Amino acid sequence: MEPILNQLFAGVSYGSILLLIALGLTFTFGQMGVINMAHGEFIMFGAYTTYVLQEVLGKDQITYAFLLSLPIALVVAGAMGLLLEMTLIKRLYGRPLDTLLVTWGVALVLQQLARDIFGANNVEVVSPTWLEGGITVFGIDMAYNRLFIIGLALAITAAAWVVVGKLKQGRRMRAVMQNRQLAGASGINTPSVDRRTFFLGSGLAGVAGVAITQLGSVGPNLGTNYIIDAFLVVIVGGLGHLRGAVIAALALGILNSLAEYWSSASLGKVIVFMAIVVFLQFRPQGIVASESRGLA
Amino acid sequence: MTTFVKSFVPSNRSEWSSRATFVAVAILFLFVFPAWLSDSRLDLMASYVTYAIVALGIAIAWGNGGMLVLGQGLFFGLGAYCVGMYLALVEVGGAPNLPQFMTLLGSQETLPALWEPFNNVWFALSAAVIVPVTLATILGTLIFRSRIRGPYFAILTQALAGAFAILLIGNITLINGTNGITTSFSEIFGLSLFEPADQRVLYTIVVIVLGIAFLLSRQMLKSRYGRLLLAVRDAEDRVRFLGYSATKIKVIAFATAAGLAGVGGALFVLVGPKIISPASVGIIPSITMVVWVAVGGRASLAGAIAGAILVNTAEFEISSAAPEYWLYFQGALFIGVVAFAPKGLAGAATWLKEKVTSRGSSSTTSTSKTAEEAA
Amino acid sequence: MTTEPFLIDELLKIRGLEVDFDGFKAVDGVDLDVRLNEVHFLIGPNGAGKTTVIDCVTGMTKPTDGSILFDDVQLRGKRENAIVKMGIGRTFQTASVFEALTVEENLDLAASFRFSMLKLLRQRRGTTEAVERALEDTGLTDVRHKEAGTLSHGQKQWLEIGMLLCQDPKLLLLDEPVAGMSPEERTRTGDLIRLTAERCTVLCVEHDMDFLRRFADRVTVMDEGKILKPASTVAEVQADERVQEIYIGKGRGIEEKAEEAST
Amino acid sequence: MQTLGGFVSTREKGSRFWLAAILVMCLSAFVAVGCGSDDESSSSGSSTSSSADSGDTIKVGILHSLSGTMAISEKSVVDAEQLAIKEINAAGGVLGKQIEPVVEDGASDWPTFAEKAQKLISEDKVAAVFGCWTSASRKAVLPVFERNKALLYYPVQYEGMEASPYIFYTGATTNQQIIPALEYLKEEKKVKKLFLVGSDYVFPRTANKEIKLWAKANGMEITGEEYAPLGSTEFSTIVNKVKASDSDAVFNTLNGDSNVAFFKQLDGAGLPSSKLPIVSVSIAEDEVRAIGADKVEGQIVAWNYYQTTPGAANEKFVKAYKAEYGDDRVTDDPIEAAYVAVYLWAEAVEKAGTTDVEKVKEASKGLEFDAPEGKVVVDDENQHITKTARIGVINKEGLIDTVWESDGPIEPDPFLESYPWAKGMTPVDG
Repeated sequence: MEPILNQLFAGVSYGSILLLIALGLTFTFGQMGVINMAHGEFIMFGAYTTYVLQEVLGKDQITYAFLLSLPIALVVAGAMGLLLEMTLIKRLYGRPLDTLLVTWGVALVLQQLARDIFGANNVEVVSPTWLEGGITVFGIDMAYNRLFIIGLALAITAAAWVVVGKLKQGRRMRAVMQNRQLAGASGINTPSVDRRTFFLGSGLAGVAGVAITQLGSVGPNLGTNYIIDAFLVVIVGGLGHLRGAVIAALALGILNSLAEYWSSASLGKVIVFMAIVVFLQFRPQGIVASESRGLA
Repeated sequence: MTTFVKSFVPSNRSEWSSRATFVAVAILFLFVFPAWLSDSRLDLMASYVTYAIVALGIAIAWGNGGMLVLGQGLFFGLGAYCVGMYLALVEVGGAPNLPQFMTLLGSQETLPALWEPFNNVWFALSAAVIVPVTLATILGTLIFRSRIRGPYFAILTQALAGAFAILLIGNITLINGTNGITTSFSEIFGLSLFEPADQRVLYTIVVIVLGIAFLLSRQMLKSRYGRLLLAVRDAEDRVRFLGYSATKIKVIAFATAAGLAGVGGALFVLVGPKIISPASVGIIPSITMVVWVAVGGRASLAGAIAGAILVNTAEFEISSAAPEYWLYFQGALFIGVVAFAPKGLAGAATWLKEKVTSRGSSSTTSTSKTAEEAA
Repeated sequence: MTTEPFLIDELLKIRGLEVDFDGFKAVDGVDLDVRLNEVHFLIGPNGAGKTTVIDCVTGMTKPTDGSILFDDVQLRGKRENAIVKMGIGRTFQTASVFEALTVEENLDLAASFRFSMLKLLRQRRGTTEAVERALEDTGLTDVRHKEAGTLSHGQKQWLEIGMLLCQDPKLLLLDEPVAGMSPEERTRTGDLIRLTAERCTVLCVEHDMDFLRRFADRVTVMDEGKILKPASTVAEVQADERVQEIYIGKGRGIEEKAEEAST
Repeated sequence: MQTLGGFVSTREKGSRFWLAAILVMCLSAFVAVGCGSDDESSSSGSSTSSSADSGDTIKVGILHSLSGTMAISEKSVVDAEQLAIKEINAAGGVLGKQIEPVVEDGASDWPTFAEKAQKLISEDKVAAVFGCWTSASRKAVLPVFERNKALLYYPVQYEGMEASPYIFYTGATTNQQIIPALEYLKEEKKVKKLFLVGSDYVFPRTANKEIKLWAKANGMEITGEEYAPLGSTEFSTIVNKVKASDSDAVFNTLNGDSNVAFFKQLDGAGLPSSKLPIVSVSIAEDEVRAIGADKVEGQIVAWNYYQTTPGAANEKFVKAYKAEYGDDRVTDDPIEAAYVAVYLWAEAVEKAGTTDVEKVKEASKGLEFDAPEGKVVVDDENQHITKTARIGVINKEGLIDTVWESDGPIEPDPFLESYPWAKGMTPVDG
């Protein structure tokens, strides 16, 4: 039983990473119909933000550097997203497939940029001491860094829910998502809403990047490892639905770790993919059905 | 006899120019390149030609059918592995013998059942086409029937290619994992893959296969089916409410693209680096294949061919001259073409042509435009 | 009204139709009869569920309950293309034609809808009689080689109707065919519908009362997913107080429109 | 077939043209190929090395991944090779000529490696190529070098079971690295139960196959064998399995990025190196720099060279490397092996008096060189070099201290022919 419980915890933990990444995608992909393949590179730059701060503040201020990097990464990645939106994506609304390809080109450039700035080698991000180690509850080993990420995912999901559900900004976002022309006609400044949404969605990727520094290495290829899984979360969850994204992220995370446990890491991924294809046979619109007309 | 001769005289100007272009390009590939390029460069060109066959399929599915196929590496890989397995068996002298890596990595004493039929060249060659087509038909039916399209379809195909690469890597004792299948010496139909003279014959075969694939694809796009495919791309519901099965139409294009990718893959292991490994089938190579077609002009068959060959040539040259800049270049190329010149090279060619023959009668230019773009 | 003494063939018979979008009843227990060879109008304010009824008939939306009989055959559960092959054609609110293809190619594809895949893969040579007739009927002969994307809004609507005429349908469902048209275009569209009605039955969803007066044989009024007034003559409908009320009393609020657009 | 039917049956005028065009093209093309092939084939065979030293300089190729996932590891190796070339040139070059490196990018893509190898040989006419890191890239270029009778110097430890006549292997084969590490675990650490973790590719698979055979013969129990996809950073499942297995030690053949994630996550699960020793064969000083020394302090690694290896040759090498590329850079085993490779080739060329491949091969037999790792000798038969096995422990500064050393250099035995337990490896000669 213990191994299974441990696997469940691993699944929840992996799911919460996916959720952190997918949240940003839920905004940009779900609400704006923009397939941003450079989302993974925003994650990467979020992670490098932590590294830079740690180098600037010095190794004895690790906790500061780490906590400070959460908001700063949000701004850094958000600004990059904003720039991308204003220069390229703006021109491509209504051409979702082209956005996908263009942002992939952007991703290539950003990867090489990271390589040129920070070197091809991975860089070292030191964890704050309070995130090292872990506790064992009912035989489940829970590492502090994983607990932290789960908590962060929860907090950010809650914040996103408040923003989208309760605030004026969120209502505007939903209005634009449902009917761009109508929202524009009824006095909403749609380009401005687009920019803000994109800023937020990309910024969340940066925050996810900060979290990921606690698990693995920080290098130019960091983002590519997660991006496809995160897109699958958004697809399975349903277009632009927070609830769907949460359920899908956890489900995929848990399925992934259980499949890995009973088969092997490689086969696990294949099993998960097959499960997704089968699932979409029954619910092509995702876990949470969307009434808005899908992307063509 | 005169009618027979007459049948070679084209009926209109656009037909004239497309035939003349075809003959000119055929001469370029079949006579100029072999005379001009060194053995190794010609062998390399042969591998670009196999890429061009893959690109044709992408132009059909994506450019004309609106299905962004981001997982063509899967079908390319299936075709390539089918023939690769045959070549690996030839190298060790036929069926009961095990390819080298099996004894090195695994503990099999006998050839796995999966490998057994690939001892036959005809089986291997036909499987290289039939397996991708069948898989694409099944997957396509499942995906299109549940109305998964647009970016959803694109990301699913991408994940598919990723999963396939992982599966190959994971099955190391069966299919040699990351290393993939390479041969140091092998032959097919008595043609050695490593003798320059035989390589030239293989090059010619590959070019001719491309020519046939091009003509068949062209025919397909010019038919009513081709129009229907454009119709599905632009207004799928309308097609469905005209009484057609949009699923069927899309599956045929998807399966055709898969088949062409399979053919390309099957030929790919015979020429150029003569290696097939997961590195050639995963997510990144699959997107790269779309880059070729985007650069060439997504809806244009001729553009797809030109794109595949030019992008690969450019990659080879630029990455030699300045490896650190190739990624920047590739990224910029992609951004520039997709965002600002979605018609790619083909669009540029049409524009140029219209500039030159600016006084064509307006009605014929508009009708022939889509047909030309398709060709 | 279901028991009329003199039986006129009811081509389309809808009973107890119900559509539920996640708890929202877009169509709630609708009965509707369309008689052979009539021009039947379905009217009602925005969000009344008119288009949803058409969507159900053509298989685009799956009803939660009820039956749809066409020529005494149950349509529920059939695929869209099978329904078309039974002889039901439809247009969309915004004209849906193949913009990258020429007018002629548009019509030709519509006319070839019974071809096998093998036949479709052959190259097209010349045009069929049905296509020529549709070109004539819709008055698009002059622009036959133009790409459909370059046509005016009205021409696109006519092309779409022309495409359906090529298919020789028994029942034609038109979804707001004159929305956004100039008065002259409306007249031409009306004439086209009249011409169409000589060959098949027409069910038309429309807002425009003036247009309805001129061309309708019978009218059914819907409101909030229910039948407000079953099939009646134009005069009866115009005299009905409730109908006047929903048309004058209810403002076309922006929220409702947004809701409709997003469903 | 459907399209074919449609194509052929159309009686449209045009199709006859296309059919005829194809037929004519086919025929004439084959005729042309048939005529052209005779003179082509004769000229292409053995002309590779003749022009390598005909000018004022001697060209050599450097073929590593400068982009893609493997660039992380391979860039430092390129630096080492460039350094060696610079030093040799400063000392007068070889045969009185300057060495001119031609650098090509393999882009972490195996077909690209093969293409670029072919280009270096047939177009740049290089005298030798220094290159490759992964086994897959080496396997991809191997036929190219054998076919063209050209030379490759391969600088990385690998899984063995290979001895191409046209490759010199300056990294360790398994009996110079893995077997000593296992013996160290058995003798010094008294390990009874060993867990195997590796990236899912050829080196870990082959290494683990050997380890399992060795364990069987030496009474050690293998408690688990897990592989992660290359580049994977999610290890919770494997960490759980390691934990559940109750092993004494882990033998780690993970590659690159994955190590960082694996160690961080092991640490998080309460398995620091003090509790569970991990022997790694793919982590050198360069990787430690990226992982963070505190994460791996006290971990055991097995190599043939460390930056701290004593000796004048090494002091000189480390000093030169840091002077060239910066004080924060470190040297490690593959870097040193790449550096040695260039010197071995240069010495052999001097000895042979020519860059002709066959003569260089002949001159290399038994060639000795005073390398930073100590004196190495090129094996007559398998073209590997002798190497001293060194087990090290990672220290606070991220450098590695040697804690155990083999008695002198070990003879390379890529096919493990001198080990009775290794019969199951059934070597196949290539």
